[in-house]
Amino acid sequence: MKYLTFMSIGVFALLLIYAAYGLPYRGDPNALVNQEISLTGTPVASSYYIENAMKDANTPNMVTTVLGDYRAFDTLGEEVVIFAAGIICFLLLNRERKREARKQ
Amino acid sequence: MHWELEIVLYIFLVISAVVSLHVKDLLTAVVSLSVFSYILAMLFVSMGAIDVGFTEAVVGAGITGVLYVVMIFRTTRRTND
Amino acid sequence: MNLFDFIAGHYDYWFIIILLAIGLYGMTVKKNLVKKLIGMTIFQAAVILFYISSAIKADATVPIIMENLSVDNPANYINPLPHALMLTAIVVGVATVGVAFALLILIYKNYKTLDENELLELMK
Amino acid sequence: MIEKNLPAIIPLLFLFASLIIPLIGVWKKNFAYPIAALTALASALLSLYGFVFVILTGPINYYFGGWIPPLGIEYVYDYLSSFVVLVINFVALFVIAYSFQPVEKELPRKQTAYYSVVMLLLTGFNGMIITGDLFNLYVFIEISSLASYALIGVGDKKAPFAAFKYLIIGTIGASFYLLGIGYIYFMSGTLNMNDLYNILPLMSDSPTIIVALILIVVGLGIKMAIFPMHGWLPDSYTHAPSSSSALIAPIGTKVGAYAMIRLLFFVFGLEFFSQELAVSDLIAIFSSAGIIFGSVLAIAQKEMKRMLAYSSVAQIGYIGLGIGLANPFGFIGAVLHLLNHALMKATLFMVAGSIIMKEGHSDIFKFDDTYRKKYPRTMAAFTVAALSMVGLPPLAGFFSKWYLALGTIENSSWLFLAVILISSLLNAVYFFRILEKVYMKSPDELTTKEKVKRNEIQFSMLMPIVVLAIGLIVLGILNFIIVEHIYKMMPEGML
Amino acid sequence: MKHGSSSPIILLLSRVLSPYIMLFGMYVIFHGHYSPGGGFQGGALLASSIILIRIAMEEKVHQLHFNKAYGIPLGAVGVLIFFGVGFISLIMGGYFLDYSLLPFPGMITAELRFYGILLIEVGVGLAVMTILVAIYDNLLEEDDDESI
Repeated sequence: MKYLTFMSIGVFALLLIYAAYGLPYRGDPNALVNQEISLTGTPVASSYYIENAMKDANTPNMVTTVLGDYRAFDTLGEEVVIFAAGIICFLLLNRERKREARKQ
Repeated sequence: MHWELEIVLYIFLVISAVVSLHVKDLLTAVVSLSVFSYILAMLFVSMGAIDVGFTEAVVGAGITGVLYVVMIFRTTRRTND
Repeated sequence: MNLFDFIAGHYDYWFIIILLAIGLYGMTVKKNLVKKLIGMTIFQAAVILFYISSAIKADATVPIIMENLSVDNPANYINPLPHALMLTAIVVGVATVGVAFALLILIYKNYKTLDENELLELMK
Repeated sequence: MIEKNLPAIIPLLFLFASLIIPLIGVWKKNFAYPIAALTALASALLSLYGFVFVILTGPINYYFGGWIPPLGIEYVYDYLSSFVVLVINFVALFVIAYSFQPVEKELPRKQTAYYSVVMLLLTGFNGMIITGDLFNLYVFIEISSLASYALIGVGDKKAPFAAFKYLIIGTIGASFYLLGIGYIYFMSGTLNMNDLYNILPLMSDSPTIIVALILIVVGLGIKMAIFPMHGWLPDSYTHAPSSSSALIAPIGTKVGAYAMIRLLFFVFGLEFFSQELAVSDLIAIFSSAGIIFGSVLAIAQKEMKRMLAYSSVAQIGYIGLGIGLANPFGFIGAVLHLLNHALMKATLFMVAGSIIMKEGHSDIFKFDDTYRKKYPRTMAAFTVAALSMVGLPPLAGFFSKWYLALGTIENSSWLFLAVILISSLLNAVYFFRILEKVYMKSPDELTTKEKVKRNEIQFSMLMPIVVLAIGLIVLGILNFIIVEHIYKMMPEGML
Repeated sequence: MKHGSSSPIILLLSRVLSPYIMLFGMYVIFHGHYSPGGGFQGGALLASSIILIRIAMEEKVHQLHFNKAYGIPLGAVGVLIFFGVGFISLIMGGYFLDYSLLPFPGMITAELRFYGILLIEVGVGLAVMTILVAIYDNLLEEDDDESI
């Protein structure tokens, strides 16, 4: 069983090494992510963000603009995740025993 | 960019990850994990992701470390592997 | 394809694979539940590192607009989208770890141990 | 205005309820259940309205923040997603209606947090179904997963460990998925599903995309519990409180299956995953192995909830088989089984929960013929669901298996046909042993001679069970209407 | 940790440090448009200042600082601020979270977006601060079953 686990980790690593053959080199400015239009002619999001973040939201920090405006719904999801963590800890660990003890 | 610096940081990152998985005391493991997070934050900053580095430093090395310690305080620091 | 260029061109990617393998090893092979959690943290950190290291652009600067660098040429600034995505991923990681802590405390309260083998023994 | 905003309103309604419940819970503890039930009712009605609206006028696309798709996040409310939303929300409505008394009994003084987490779970599921953006799908996967870890973890003494195992495995799955979309993003530069559907065929020979496909299939396969990745499922469903296992078992894996269908058919495209790569064959082989494995292990169980959990592994295999066949009949079978299995499993788990609540156990060997006197209606509903599970013709479960069988014949893969037939037999074995204990004794040899008092469960618990059982019969008879609509849901170029 | 530390140096130092961390957290939230930072980082800093007091002081003292009964409800309020900003623009006839339709008078679209982002950052900061403190509190929740 243990060897099976090690083998699957090895297969996973080999798979990722195989994936490297298609990846663009580190910092390659000609990669598709860094172009202005994609292969089918739609705009590439990141270049649009760099060019228009200041015009659209008056904010120099592009990450804030992406986080707060272009992809704000992801940020709402992130908020919900952290809220979920809080209420889950409350659900799992809180016993609400103190009030009962006071009543007795 | 600063590839010499980054390679040193990467090597320390791997070492701290191995150490935190290998030590027999959970409290030491948590401290080593905080070191891991802090080196990770430095790597992020050297790669130009200042926001992510900031977050990782505050959350990974700060809050998560405290929560780990609280959890070990409530349970046990003994481990067999 | 030149092998040296291939290895040097992806040099941080190899470290990320090592970290992913270490994390996976911690999650699957280690028997202590806290060690599993540490492995999970390392695995998630490695995924985040993959995004950030793939986002960099040669000769570009941090994604905060400076006055003497024009925004009309996107090659001047690093791609901000993966940074925003990874902020979300870090938060998700913290939330997962918080929930895991709550579960660990419950497990310890019920069985007084955090070792997987001992737990399986006790549950029979 | 409500039509335009429909895709956003359905998940946000649940989110709003989950925020309001703890706020009101500060001074009124009893309001949690009414708010949750009203929200479930409202969103079920909204999704019914949305389904009819989509059928009449066509798909709705929703752009968050007003940004056009490759820039912002897009929600897609088309034939397939509106159908799955309808199924999920109606099953959730019935389970929430059922869960008032079990929650009060099993989790006293925790209702406020419990219903808030339930609402978060449904937020996550609805978001996962409607979203049209890969990273947004990840965020909603995490919301729903966190909520389901918690709902499992509040169960009996062994539940936290089961939930922790699920947390580790589920996080591996979600991280694999995140890694996969990372590869896709850095190859193509976009995260939008429609955009990727056009771009990916242009780069389908890249090794990176192939690895990304494998990682995504493994990641979502863990969420969906396809055979080798099913390890978390039996323990979690067994030890969870009965109301949450009745909620998670029918819905959770189905949403994972839906996400798999959405990504394979509508992002990677049919040719890529079924012809250029053998991924579809692999999925089919593993799924059919899972069908046999789950059914055999279900026979070996003696506790009803655990048996149902292993039967879930088998039934997920049917959906996976339908995806792996990658032909129109397989697609119909998968979508139809998604509907049928959600209904059947909800009924069966609710029956199991009721028996646990009344008798204090769910050990199959302790079942006897007094049950048919004590709970006549519950056992009748159980019989209908079990027969549907086995696949008796007028009931709903038959038709999904029928279309799957047609799909295997079309691909002329006789092995899979044999698997479907054998598994029906195995299903019959493990359900008939309960039915035999309850029904198959003549009045002379009853174990208890004295009159057993009728002790039916309360109306609020009985009503959802009976309605779902009737629904199984109605769906079986009217299934041709649904199949006609499923033809509309198929990706272009499939027929 | 429940009973706090008895060393006066730790008490004094944590009481001195905590307000400055809090101030820095506020700065990070409100200056996130111009420098690295934003709601999440600032909220985490605020939470760490409160947790610092929680670690150093006794329970009676740190409950005066931030009562743990408020943790979850205030977190819900924080998410509701975010949700409400999105919902206002939905009511105004646009898409959810479309800040250009926020009803602030006399502003051009870019300014509206600027203030919309600021509003949601405040919501994020509030939610993250309270929820992280609530997680800390709940992890330390003593179990009365064993002591009786």
